[in-house]
Amino acid sequence: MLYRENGQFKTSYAADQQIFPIAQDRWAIIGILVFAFVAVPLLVDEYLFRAILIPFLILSLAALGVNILVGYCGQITLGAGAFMAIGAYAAYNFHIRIEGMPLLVSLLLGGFTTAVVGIFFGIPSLRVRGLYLAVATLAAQFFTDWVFLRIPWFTDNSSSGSVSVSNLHVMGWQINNPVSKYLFCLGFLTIFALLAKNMTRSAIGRQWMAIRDMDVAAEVIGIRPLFAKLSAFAVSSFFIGTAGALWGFVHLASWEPAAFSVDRSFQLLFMVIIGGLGSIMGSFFGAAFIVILPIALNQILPVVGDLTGIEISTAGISHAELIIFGGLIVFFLIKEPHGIARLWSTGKEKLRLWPFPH
Amino acid sequence: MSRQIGEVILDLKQVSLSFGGVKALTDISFDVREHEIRAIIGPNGAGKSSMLNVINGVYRPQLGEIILRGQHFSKMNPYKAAKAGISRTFQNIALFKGMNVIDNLMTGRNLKIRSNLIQQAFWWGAARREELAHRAKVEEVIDFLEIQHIRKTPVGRLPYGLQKRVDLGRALAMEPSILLLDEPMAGMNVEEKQDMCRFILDVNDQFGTTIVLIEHDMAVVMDISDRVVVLDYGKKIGDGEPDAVRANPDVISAYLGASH
Amino acid sequence: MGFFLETLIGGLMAGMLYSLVALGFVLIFKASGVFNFAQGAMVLFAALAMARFAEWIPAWLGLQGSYLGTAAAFVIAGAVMFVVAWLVERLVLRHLVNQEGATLLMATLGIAYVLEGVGASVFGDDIYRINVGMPKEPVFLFEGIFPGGLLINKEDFIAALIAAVLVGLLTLFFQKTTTGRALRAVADDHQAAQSIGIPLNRIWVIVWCVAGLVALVAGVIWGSKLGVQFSLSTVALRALPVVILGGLTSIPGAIIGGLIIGVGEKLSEVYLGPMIGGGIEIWFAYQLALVFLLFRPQGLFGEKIIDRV
Amino acid sequence: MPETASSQALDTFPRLLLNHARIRGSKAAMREKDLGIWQCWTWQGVADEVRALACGLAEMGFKRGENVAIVGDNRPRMYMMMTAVQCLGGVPLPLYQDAVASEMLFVLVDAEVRFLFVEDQEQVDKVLELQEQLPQLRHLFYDDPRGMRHYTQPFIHDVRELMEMGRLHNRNHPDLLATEVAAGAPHDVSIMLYTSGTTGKPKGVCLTHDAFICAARGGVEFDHLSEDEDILSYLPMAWVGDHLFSFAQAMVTGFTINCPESAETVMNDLREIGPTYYFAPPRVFENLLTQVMIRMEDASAIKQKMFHYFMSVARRSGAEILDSKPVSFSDRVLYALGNFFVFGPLKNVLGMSRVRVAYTAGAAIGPDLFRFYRSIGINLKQLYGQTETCAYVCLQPDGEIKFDSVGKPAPGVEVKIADNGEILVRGPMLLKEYYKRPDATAEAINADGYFMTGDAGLFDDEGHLKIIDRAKDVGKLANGAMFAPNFIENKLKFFPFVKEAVVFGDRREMVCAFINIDIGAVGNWAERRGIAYSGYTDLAAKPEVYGLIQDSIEQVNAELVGEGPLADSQIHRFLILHKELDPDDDELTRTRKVRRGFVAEKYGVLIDALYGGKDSQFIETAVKFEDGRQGKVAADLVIRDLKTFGTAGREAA
Repeated sequence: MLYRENGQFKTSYAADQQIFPIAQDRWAIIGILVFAFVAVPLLVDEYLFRAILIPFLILSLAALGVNILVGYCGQITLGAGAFMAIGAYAAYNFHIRIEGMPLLVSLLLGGFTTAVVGIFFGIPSLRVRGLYLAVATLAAQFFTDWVFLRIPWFTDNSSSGSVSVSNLHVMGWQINNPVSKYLFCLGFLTIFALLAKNMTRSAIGRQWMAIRDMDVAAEVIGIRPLFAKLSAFAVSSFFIGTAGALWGFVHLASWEPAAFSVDRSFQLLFMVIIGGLGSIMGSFFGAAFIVILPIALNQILPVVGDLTGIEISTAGISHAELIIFGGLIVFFLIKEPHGIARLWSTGKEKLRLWPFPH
Repeated sequence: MSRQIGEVILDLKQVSLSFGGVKALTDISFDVREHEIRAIIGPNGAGKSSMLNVINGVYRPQLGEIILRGQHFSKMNPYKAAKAGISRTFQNIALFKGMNVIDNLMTGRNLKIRSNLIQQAFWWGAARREELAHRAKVEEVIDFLEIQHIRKTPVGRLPYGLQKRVDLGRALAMEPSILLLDEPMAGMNVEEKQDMCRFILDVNDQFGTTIVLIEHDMAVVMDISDRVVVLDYGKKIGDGEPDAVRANPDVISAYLGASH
Repeated sequence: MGFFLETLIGGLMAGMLYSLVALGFVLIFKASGVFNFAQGAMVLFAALAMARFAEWIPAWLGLQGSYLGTAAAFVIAGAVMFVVAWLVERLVLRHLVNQEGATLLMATLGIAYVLEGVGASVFGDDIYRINVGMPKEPVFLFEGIFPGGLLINKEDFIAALIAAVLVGLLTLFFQKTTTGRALRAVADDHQAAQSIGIPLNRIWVIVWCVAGLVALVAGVIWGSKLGVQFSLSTVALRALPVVILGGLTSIPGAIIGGLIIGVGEKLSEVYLGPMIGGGIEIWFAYQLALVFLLFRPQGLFGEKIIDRV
Repeated sequence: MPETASSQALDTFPRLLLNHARIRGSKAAMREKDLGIWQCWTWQGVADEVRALACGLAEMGFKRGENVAIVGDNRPRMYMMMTAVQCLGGVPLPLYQDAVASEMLFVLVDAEVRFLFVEDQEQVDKVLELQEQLPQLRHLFYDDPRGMRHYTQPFIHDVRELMEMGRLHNRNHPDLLATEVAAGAPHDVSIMLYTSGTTGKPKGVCLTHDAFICAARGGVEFDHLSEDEDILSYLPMAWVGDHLFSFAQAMVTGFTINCPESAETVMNDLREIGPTYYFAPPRVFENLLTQVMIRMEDASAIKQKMFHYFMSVARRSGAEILDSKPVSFSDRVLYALGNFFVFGPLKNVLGMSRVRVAYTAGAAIGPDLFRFYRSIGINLKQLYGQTETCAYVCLQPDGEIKFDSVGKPAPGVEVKIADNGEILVRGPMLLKEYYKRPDATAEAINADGYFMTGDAGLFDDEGHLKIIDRAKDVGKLANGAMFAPNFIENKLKFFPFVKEAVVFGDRREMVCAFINIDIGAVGNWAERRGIAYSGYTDLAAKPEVYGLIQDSIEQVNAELVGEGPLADSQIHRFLILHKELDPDDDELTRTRKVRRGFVAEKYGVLIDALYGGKDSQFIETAVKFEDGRQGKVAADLVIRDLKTFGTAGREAA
C-alpha cells in the first residue's frame, strides 16, 4: 500500500544486491535510526532506558549471535548464556588486569575470547547434530557456571563472588547515565547488525545456510562443514560474548555468575525462535517481545486484578506471569512457528502487492 | 558435431562398496572419457546412485580406486571431488530450501571465493567485488537455463520441474569439468524432459563438460549418450555404445525381467 | 576398596533414578520426536501435588498419620499428572505436528513455565516435605569382608529398588503389550503407523501419562530426600546427559546410561572433586556425555544414521 | 544562427542520433533487462554501436537503397540496426517475429532482401528453411549466439563479428559514415512496414524520414513529451505503433526506451521500469483489467468491499478529476482516500505509477475499460492512425476525452469525410508509396493527395472523429438499412466473456453472429459456479455459457435500438464456435483482426444453418497446433434465437 516501486530499476548488481533494494525501505530505516539516535534520548525517561531499552539493545545483540548459529547455520545451542558469561568475565579480566585498557578494547577482547571458546565448544557439532548438539551445548553452560562460581581467579578473588566495574568512558565520553549507556549500546548494535547482515548475504552466510538446509549437498559443492560450522560458532560467540560484556559492564555494572544462567540461554533461544530463525530483523522482534512481555504483564496484571476485584499478591503476579509467558510462547509457536519475522515479511509482501491478496 | 571425445579422464577400478555387509557395488570398473556423455543405467536398486556417490566421495568404497586425470584416489571425499571439478545434481533435489534461486546458484561459486570472513562482514574490497562478479556469472547460468522469471523466488516455492533445473544450475555454477547427473529427468513431463535434454546437450556441447548421467528413460539415454554402462544388483552387466548395449542379451534379460 | 565400592553402589543407586527419568525422556522422544524439557517441571509439579495432597487429604478426612492418606495423595497426584498429559496433547502437541525439533523443544519449555506457574499458585511456593515413611537409617553390609563394612543408605536403596521395579515394568509394558508395540511402530514411522490405523494422538497421551507417572515417582523419591522446592526441576536436567549417552531412542540406553552417569558423578565427586573444587557433579555428567558423543555421535544404543542422497 | 541551421538539419534519423550523441551523449538511450539488471546504452554508446554496425554493413558490400530485414523481439541492437541501415541510405524492414517461415518468404522475396538481421537461433532456422527460395540472400546476422556454434554456413555471422569488422573499417575510412549520413535526405524512405492486409498479399508501405519525424514531432508537442520519458518497448517491432513510439519519438526527443527481459517477465519488467509514457493495444489493457478483477476476487471480504467502494467513487469522479473538471469537495476527499488505499497501490502493481500519458490504438476500446483506467488516474487516451499514416491521424487532447471518439485531427493533419462516409487524410506523414506497387499507391491516394483510409467515420459537433467501421465492410441489410459489422462486433467484444465475434448480415434479412468465448474469463466464471469442463470446445457448448452469452448479446441489441440507422442490425441468432479463431489457421490477421471473408467461407455450413433456421449443426474443422501438428476438432453446435427490441418504445418516449 505504501510502496511505489515503479521506476526503481537496477542498472548494476551493486544496486540490486544492496541491503534495502527498495527506496521506501531505505527511507524507513533511516527514519528509524534517526529516531533511535536523536529522538529517543530526548523523549524517554530513565526508567524506560534502564528497564527496557538498554536490556533490549544488548539482548538483541546476543540474539543476533544466537540467530547466526541457530537460525542461519542450523546448530541448536542451549549455551548462549554461558557465552555471555565468558564475554563478560573475559572483558572484566582484561579490563582490570591490564592497566589503562580502553573500554572498547576490553569489550571486543571479551568477544574474541568468547569466539575462541565458542570454536572449542563447537567441535562436537562436527560429529553430532540436532538435539544431541543442543544437550552438548548445555555442557558448556554448566561447565562455565561452575568455573566462574568456583575458580576465584576469574572473579579477581572477590570474596562475595560478584565483580563490578565503574568509571566507564570511551575517548573522554563518560558512560555513566542511562542516555549515554543507551547510545553506547545502540552504536554497538547498529554496527554489529550491519556486520551480521553483510555476512549473511555473503559467501560465508550462504555456507552457513547451505549447511543448515542440506549438509550433504553443501559438501558436494565444496563447502567444508568444519569451516562453515566453526566459523558460525566463532562469529556467533563473538556477538554473544560482546553482548555479555556489555550486559555486565554497561547494564549491570556489578554481577555474579547467576546473571548468565541456563535461564538466560533459554531466553535467548526463545528470542530467536519467536522472533524468527534466519532473520536479522527477527532477532530484534524476539528480543523486544521477550524483554517487554514480562514488564507488560507486571504492569497489566495488577490492573486486571483491580478491575475484576480479585486480590493478587506479588507472588501471585509472578506466578501468573510465568503461566502467561509460557502459554504465550506455546501459542506463538503454534500460530506462527516461523516467528514474528515471517509475519513481518508476509505483511510487507502484502503491502507491496496491495490491493491484491497475493 | 564438432566436439572431440578425448582421453580417459575418470577411471574407476574394481570398486566394491557395502553397507554393514550389504553389498551395493561389486568389483565395478568403468571409465569416462573427456567431453563424452556417459550413461549409467539399470533397474531400481542396481547401485547407480551409489556409483555416483563413490565418484564424488559421498560414499567411501571398501575396495578399488578412482583415477581422476591420472591421479589415484583410494578414497575420495566430496571436497576433494569438488576441487577437482566434479559437480553433481541429486535424485531427490537437494536444494537449499531457505534460499532463493540466485543464492542457491551462488553457493555453487563457493570454491572460487577468495575473500575472507572479515572482508565479507564489512562488504568491503575483494568481498564486494567478488560478490558482484560471481553474481554476473550466476546470471549467465540463469540465462542459459532460461529461469530468469524465477531468479528471486525461494526455491521451496518452485514446482518440481523448475527445482530440477535450479539443481542443475547450481552444479553448473561450479563450472565443472565433470558433471554427474542423478536422474535429471525423473518425474518430469514430456516437455520438461525435452528441455532438460536440450540443456544437457548444450552444456556438453558449449562448455565441453564431461557428463555422467543416470537415467531411467531408455529412449533419452540411447538418444543422448555416447556410451552406456549397465548395472544390475551392483554388478556391471554391460558397457559400450548404445546400440551394442541394446543388443546385449544380459541387459535385455535384466531389463525385461525388471520391467515386465 | 570398601570406600570405592560404597561410592560405586551409591552411584548405581542414584543412577537408577536417572534411568527412570531418562526413560520418560526417551519414551516421549520416540513417540513424538519431542525433546521434553518440561520433564523437570513435571517432577516438581508432581512432587508439589503429592506433598500438598498428603497434607490436605488427612486434614479433610481426619486421617492422622495413616498410610491411607499418603496412598490417596499418591493416587490423586497420579490422576493430576494424567490430566496434565491429556492437556498437553490437546492444547499443544496436536497443533505442532511436523514442526522442527527446536520448535517442539521450545514448546516444552513453554509448558515447563506454565507448570511451574500453576504449581506455585495452586500448591504454593514454599519448601514442603514428603514423608512416605522411607527409612532414614544407614545399614552396614558385608561387615565380614571389609573392615567396617559397606555403608549403604537404606533410603537410597529402597528408592533405587522402586525405580528399578518401575523401569522393569515399563520395559515389559513396551515390549509385550499391544500399546507398547503400537508405540514402537509410531517411533519407527509416524505416517506408516497412522496409515495402519494407530491413533497418534492416543499414543501421545499414553506416553505423556507414563512420563507423568515417572515424574511422580521421581518427585516423591527426590522430594522425600531433598524436600520439595523449586530447585527440584533442575535436578531433572541432570538426567539429560543420560539420554545423550544412551541414545535418544533407546530404552536400554536410557537404563545403562543412567547407571553410568550415576556412578561417574559419584566417583568424580569423591575422587576428582577435592582436586579441582566442589560441585563438579553439575557439569561432570555433561562433559562425560560430550566426550562420549565425539566417538559415537548416535549414543550408546542409538541407530546409526546413513545419509542417503 | 548556426544553432538554427543545425536544428534544421535534424531531418533524418541518423542526424537525430548523432545530435543526441553530441548534446546528451551520457544520457541513457536504451536499456535492456539482461542478466538480471538493466543494461544501459547511452546515446553516445548507441551512436558508437550504430557506427560499427553501419561500417560493417558497408564493408560487407551494402548498397544505398537496399532493404535489410530485421526479425526478432525488441532488443536494443535490433533498433540500432535500423539506424545503421538508415545511415547508409538503406531501408530497414522489420518483420513480425512470430511469423512462420512461409509468411516471411513473400516479404523477403518481394523486398529482394540481401541482408538479414535476426535475433536468435529460432529465427535463423526459419530463414534456413527458406534458403533455397531466397537466391538473393547474401548475409545473415544474428544477435544472440546461443546454440549457434554449429552453424557453419559461411553466410551466417555473429553480429559482433560484423561490428568488429565495422570498427576496423571505420579506422580505415573514418569519414565514410559522415559522408553517408550527409548523403541522406528527408524524403528518403526511412522504413518499410508490411501491412498484414485483410485481403490479398501484404504490401510494403514506404515511409520517409520526414513523414515519421513529422508524426513523431507532432505527437511529442501535442503531449509535451521530454527527454526524460521512459517507455517500455515490448510490442512487435514490425508494428507501426512500436516504430512511432519506441523509435521515432525516442529519436526525436531523446527519451529512453526499455526492452523487457523475456515475454514471461514483461509484467515484472513493467513494474520495475514504471514507464512515464505507455502504449498498448486495447487487448493488453483488457487483459490487465481482467487480471485485476480475478485477483481481487481472492481478496478478503473487507478488502473487496473497500475496493468496490472506492472504484465506485472513481467511476463517479475519477475521470473528471483527471480532466480538471469541477468535482464536489466530498468526492475529492473520497478520491484522495481512494488514491491512498486503492488507486495508487493498484497503479504501482500494474507498473503505471509514473505514467503521464498512455495511448491505445489499433482497435476500438470498450468505454468501461477506458473509463476504468482514466478513473484511477491513468491518463489513457486513444489515437487513430494507420501504417500508411505513421499511426498518426487523430489524437485525444488532454481534458477532452470522449469515450466513443478517437479525438481531433493531430497537428499538421487534414481530415475530411468523403460522401460515402470514408475518412480521408492528408499531411506530411503520409506514405511515399507502396513498395513496387504503383497501382496500389494510385488506388490509395486520390488526385487531391488524400489518403483513403478505408474507414468509415463521422465528426461530431465538437470536431471529434468517431470511427464506425471499415468502409468496405459497411453494407446494407436486405431491407436497405445500414449494416456496420465491426461496430456491432466491438460492442460484443466489450463484454469480458466474449473474445471474438463475427456478425453477418450484408444483403441478408437479419443479423446473425459467431461468438468466441474468452476461456480465461468464462472459465473462471464456470469454476466459481462449479461447472466442470475439459477444454474450450466443451466449455463453449455448455448451456450455461450459452445463457451467459445470450444475455450479453441481448444487452447489445437493446443498445443498438438507440443507435439510429443501426437499429435494424440487432442480432437475431447466434452460435458459439467450437474452436478459437486463430492466426495460425488464417482466421485472424497477425494483429488479431477477423478475416471476415475467409471465416464466412470456411464456416459456410454454419452460416447456412443460422439462416436456415436449424437448431444445431455438426461441424468438423482442421486445426494447426502450436508445434505444427495438424488435427481436427468436431462438434455439434447449438444455435440459439435471441430477443430483439422494437423501436416502438423509443418512439413512444
